[in-house]
Amino acid sequence: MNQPRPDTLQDAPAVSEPAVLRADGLSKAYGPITVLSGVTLDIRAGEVHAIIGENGAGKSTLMKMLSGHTPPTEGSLEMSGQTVAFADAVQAEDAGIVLVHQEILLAADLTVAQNLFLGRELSRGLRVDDRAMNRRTAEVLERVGCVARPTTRVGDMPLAQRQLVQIARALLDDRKVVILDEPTAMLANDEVDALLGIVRNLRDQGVAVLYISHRLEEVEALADRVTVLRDGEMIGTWRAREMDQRRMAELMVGRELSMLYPPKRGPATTDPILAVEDLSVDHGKFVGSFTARPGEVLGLGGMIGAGRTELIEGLMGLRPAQARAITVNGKSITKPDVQKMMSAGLVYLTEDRKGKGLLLNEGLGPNLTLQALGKVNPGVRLDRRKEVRSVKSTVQEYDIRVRSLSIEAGQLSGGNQQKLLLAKVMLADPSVVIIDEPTRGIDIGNKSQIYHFIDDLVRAGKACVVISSELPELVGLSDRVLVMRGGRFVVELTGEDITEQNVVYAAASSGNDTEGRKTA
Amino acid sequence: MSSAEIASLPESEGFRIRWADMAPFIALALIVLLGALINSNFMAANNLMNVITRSAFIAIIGVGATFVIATGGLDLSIGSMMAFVVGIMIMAMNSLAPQIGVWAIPVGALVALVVGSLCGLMNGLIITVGRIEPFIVTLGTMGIFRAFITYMTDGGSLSIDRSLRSAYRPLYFGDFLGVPYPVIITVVVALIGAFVLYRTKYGRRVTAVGSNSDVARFSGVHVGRVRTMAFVIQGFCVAVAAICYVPRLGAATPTTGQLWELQVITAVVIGGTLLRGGKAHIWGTVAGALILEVIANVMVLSDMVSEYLVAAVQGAIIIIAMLAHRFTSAR
Amino acid sequence: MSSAEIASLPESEGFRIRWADMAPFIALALIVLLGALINSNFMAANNLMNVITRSAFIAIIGVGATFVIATGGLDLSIGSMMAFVVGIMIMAMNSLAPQIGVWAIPVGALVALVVGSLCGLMNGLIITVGRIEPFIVTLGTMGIFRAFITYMTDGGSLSIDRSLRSAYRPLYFGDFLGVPYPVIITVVVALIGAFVLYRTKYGRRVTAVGSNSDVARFSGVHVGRVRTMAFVIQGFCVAVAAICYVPRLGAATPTTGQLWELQVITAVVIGGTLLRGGKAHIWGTVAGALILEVIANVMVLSDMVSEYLVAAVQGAIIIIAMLAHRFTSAR
Amino acid sequence: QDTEFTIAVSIPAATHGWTGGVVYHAQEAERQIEEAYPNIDVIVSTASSATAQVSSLEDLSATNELDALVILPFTSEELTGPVEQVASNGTFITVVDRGLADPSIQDLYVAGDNIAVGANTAEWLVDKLGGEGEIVVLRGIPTVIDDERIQGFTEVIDKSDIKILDIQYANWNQDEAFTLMQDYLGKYPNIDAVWANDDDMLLGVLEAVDMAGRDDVKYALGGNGMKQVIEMVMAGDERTPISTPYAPSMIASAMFMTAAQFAGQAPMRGSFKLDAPLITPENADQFYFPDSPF
Ligand SMILES: Nc1ncnc2c1ncn2[C@@H]1O[C@H](COP(=O)(O)OP(=O)(O)OP(=O)(O)O)[C@@H](O)[C@H]1O
Ligand SMILES: Nc1ncnc2c1ncn2[C@@H]1O[C@H](COP(=O)(O)OP(=O)(O)OP(=O)(O)O)[C@@H](O)[C@H]1O
Ligand SMILES: [Mg+2]
Ligand SMILES: [Mg+2]
Repeated sequence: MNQPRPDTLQDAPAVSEPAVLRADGLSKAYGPITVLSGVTLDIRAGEVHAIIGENGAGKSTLMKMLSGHTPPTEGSLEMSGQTVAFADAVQAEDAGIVLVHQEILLAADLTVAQNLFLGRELSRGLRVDDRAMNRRTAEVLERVGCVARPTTRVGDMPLAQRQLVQIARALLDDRKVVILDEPTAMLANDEVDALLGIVRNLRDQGVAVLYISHRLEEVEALADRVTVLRDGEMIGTWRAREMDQRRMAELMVGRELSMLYPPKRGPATTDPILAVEDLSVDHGKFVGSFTARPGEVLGLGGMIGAGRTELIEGLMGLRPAQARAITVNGKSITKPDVQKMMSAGLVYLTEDRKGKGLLLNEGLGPNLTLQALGKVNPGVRLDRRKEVRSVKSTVQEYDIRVRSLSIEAGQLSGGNQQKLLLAKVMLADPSVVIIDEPTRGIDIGNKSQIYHFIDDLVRAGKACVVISSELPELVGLSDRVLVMRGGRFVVELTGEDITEQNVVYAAASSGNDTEGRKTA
Repeated sequence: MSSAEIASLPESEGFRIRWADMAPFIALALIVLLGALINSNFMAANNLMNVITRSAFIAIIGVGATFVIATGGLDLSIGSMMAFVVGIMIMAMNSLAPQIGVWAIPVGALVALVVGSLCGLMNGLIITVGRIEPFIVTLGTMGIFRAFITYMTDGGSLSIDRSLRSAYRPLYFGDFLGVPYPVIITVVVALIGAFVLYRTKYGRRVTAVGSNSDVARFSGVHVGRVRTMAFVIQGFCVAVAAICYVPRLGAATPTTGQLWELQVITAVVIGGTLLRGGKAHIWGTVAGALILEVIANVMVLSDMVSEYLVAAVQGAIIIIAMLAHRFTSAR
Repeated sequence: MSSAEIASLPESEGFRIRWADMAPFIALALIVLLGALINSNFMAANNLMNVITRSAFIAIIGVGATFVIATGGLDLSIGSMMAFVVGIMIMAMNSLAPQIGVWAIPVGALVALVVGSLCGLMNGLIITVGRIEPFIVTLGTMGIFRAFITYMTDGGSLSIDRSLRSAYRPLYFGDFLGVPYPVIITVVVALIGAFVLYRTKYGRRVTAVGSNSDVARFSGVHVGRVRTMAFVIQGFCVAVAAICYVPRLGAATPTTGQLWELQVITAVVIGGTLLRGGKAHIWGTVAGALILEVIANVMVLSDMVSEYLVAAVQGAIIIIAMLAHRFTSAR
Repeated sequence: QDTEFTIAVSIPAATHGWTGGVVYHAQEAERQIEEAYPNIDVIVSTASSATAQVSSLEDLSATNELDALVILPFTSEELTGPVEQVASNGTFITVVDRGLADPSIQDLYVAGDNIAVGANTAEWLVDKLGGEGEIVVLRGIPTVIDDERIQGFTEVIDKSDIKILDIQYANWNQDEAFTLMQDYLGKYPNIDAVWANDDDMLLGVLEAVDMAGRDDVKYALGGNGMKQVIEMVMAGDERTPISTPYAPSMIASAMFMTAAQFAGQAPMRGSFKLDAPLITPENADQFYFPDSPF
């Protein structure tokens, strides 16, 4: 049976390419909890098919079923008319279907090339052919715009580069179906552009691409068709040119969206609550001075790899660092130390929620209260009832979509993990919050919620520092922006000057501050 | 999601998890059943009481080991540390006995607790400050403690003063309402251990550190301090075991506590605590200690195996018990 | 980032890693220096040759253990397995000697290799098929092998036939161009080990499994098979060590190979292999084995420490060596 | 004045009571010999296993001109070759306790008699029990010493009507002996006597019997002549009226005899077999060394 099938909605095209992959009534349940029900989908060669939906809608689950990572509880798959059942991801890959996970799944101790070729190493006789693998790896890395070397250990690379390595791995062989689950969540503009180019390229070569993203402008720019999921149900499939971002958002959320960014507060004139003077991290690799004032959002911009994360981790005492002076809330500290910083009222929300943010095997309660353990429990004893109460109120306040409160953090959808992480950090009731990539993996509806949340915080007299690689977010949110390049701040932008162009220009240009970090 | 929906979210899916936690107790029950079938003497109150009392040492030390292992550590020095603490305690008691009589016993016990905790502190500090694998550090201190006790006993034995013996004896051989003191002490230690592990902030941090130390660090947990403290708890538990141990034989020898570390770690792992850290079952450890002691007892009571092969059958039973509860609890 | 910057990027990183890899060799050099200072006889060619030759056993078994540990496993049964293999080998040789004379030696060696590999296979299968912690399984098989050798020797000892002794002796005591055979065998085993680990698909997968078994599984690596194979390699290496061991002592007893597992694991860890898996250093393991043997040798040569305290000083030296190379290589 | 002599002493490490005594006496003898003869240097080296003992032999002979070697071998078979190697350099060899597989290697042999330890105890027991009864036995660590004692014991017992109910390893460890005895007592309603093969284990056994309050156990015997047990014998204990000497001080005797070679006295060669007579209340004070740790 190789005949084309009509789409589920009337406004879909009547005839098109034949389906390379067809899902028929796929459902997934974990124990008594159904997370996805009755999804029927056609995936066609030479087409970019976007899947959109709120956090926890079931997008990743669906993709895992299509690529053999999880078996469906109900329903079946067909490839070119033949019913197939994949026992595991390897079989699916052999059949030409590959999934790039939303979360990083790489062996940290292996090099880039070793990860790329894991399980299918090239060899000459008994010997693995490292030279050939490194060469091929370098080619694919260049194709995806990753600057890493094939021989770098993956564990030593920044997250963004790891994400590119994952994508590179998927592109190593010729595929029929490439599934990208939020590939751009960790990438900044340049890399995103490069990736979009790659996706178009794949499509032109007749590959079917399934694309998940919460950045609707990407979907609009890229997709041929769009499928919307909501609460584990399939709402329908549309031709992309019949849709705009607004429509997509409405279909996802099921209601009209309010304004994305809250109005700006204007430059603050209060005394700084956080003042950092000559902070030097990793023995001078990353250096910076800055201040944050109550009532303002300070944005930190820069290209991926500029070193913003490292600088802040140093400030928190999570990396070797030294400063001339750091003043938080009137307390002065020279040798950063994470406990001192936190008790002074400074908290940091990591960009690496899986590796450094959440205990994936623990429940919601232990994760939520870990950082604020002392605040939640004044005595030695754990107040478990209070913990359950705060879990419940958090789930409500941050709109964490869970179907059971006894779920483990690792079983939450990516976006919901991010919300839990945000809640965890906020529970400590900080006066200065530093958030690294606040909306990574968050759907459009919740994004504005988080922006408003930050706005409330700042209006309540707290200070917020936001590191973001998403330019619209940085520009839309910040009252002041510091741009970092090569481990140093190069420009401060305020008011009208905060524009995407200015940030990009400062981040990329090699102005007078040319001392590259690693050159010398 | 509305608040009504949240309120109605199922909360105790915990039931399935608790079922898996039962595994060591089921294994224990099976082995007890086996024992009863093999030898009618096994179920004699006397025999059971002996076995339970004997398992106190491994269980008490195991409670400490559960903390260490839950943080992702490992302590190979416990057997030797126990011998060392016993030695110090006996020396302290003997030297005090002439002046303060039986009061030497509580003072000696106090000395033991302090020395045990300090030994643990030393292990913990070398590991966390020096950032060396616990395996290596505690293997080293294992040799050190063992050498010290050999030195203290001149290779022979170091006995407690006769004058203290009869006053101290009941702590092992006596009972309260029919329950032997070592059993009571074990239960108290396990209760306190369970309280600390499951109901206090510190316990929460122990599992957090064991399950992902980076996350713990980023959440402001003093990872090193939590780890070190676990070793101190371990040392303290060793000292408690030592206090129960001395009245039994009244002496320290260079073989005291030999290979107990392997038994203790086995008890902890059989009890359901993961060796890689992050998950801890105090009561499972106690069950694990009982399992080991019952297996050894059943081996002696049964007449079926050559004395040479006892170790083989013991090893096999442990593996089979683990396999059995893996395959029953997996489905 | 411009391409000029890219070109100048990591380069130096590889260097730093290699520097850290040197740590065990630096520690070895330090301890050798210490030995030379303490006793002038230490550097005698004769003494050094003895020490190096002797470290062959731990080094050869350590090569296998490096594989097991790199996959994230642990094998506590190696010492007993070694005794068991020695026992089987001697029995095989003795029973064949009357018929085939000295040919019994190669045949016996072959038997040893097969039996060793099968023992490893058994460990591996129980662990991977039964999904039980390697610690528990190999602790169980440790008891089993130990019991078997006790049974085979009737609690006494099992000696190789006198007629074979002189023909077999040179394998330990002889040399080729001045290099003792055990050293040659160690180098060959380590070379093969390094080749398999670093240059073959299988070796790649070993570290992948140890680093992140989920990722390995998704990538189509048969995780269980890789793990099992590592235990088989371990068994094979134990057999090779057994073949070198018999000509030295000529007998198996119930105490043969006792506690070797601890020495082997220590050598592997000192050598820079992580106990959690994912990283393996064959040559580091060899250096680790040498370090342990040199320390023991220095202890025998120096007359400074009371006999009772030898173990303490050994333990302390290991810890201090690790601390030293941590603090020198950390900066 | 004279030439310097070096005597190496290789003994097992102090892992349990008896070997602890050996180490103690060796160290004492070292001190005394070095004091008495300034031109003799004694090197004592302990080893925790047969392999380690072979290693230490290699080390000692590679780095010293050994004039004499006093060795208490871990096992006979395993040490024969290595000692032969040392002897081939012209070193005077004194073997203590266990003989080597090839007796021609040794110049001097100071032998304990482990078989006699077992046999003498058994004979006493057969006599006291009137040739019949039920007994249990605790073994040590599976080694030659243990094997020989058990062999000597069972050979005698087998000739009587005494029944050995059970025999298990307790590894020369007090704790394990206590545990094992508790289990024996639970298993057998009547036990006439128990033999623990070593006094260290005997202490554990006595504790278990006392705790169970069993008076069917008429005799509880050990061996080795441990200080505490000899005190009991001297005090005329009813349950433990005898012990068997297997004095760890034999190492000291061997060392003195060897030193005598080089101190100019008459050469000492040949075999000296130490008896294993019963220690009874009458002769116990001859076997009592209050300062020894053992
Ligand atoms: N192993 C599991 N056990 C229980 N529930 C699970 C498990 N894995 C996922 N879920 C649930 O399935 C639902 C769908 O998750 P999924 O990851 O597919 O969402 P998503 O659409 O990808 O969301 P996001 O945009 O946040 O990534 C979530 O409610 C999640 O909690
Ligand atoms: N182990 C490493 N080896 C090589 N380079 C590294 C390593 N760790 C970090 N870097 C470099 O450090 C810089 C900072 O990395 P990172 O991407 O975290 O910075 P960032 O400015 O926070 O970017 P992002 O926008 O992703 O937050 C990058 O140039 C990265 O390549
Ligand atoms: Mg998802
Ligand atoms: Mg970053």
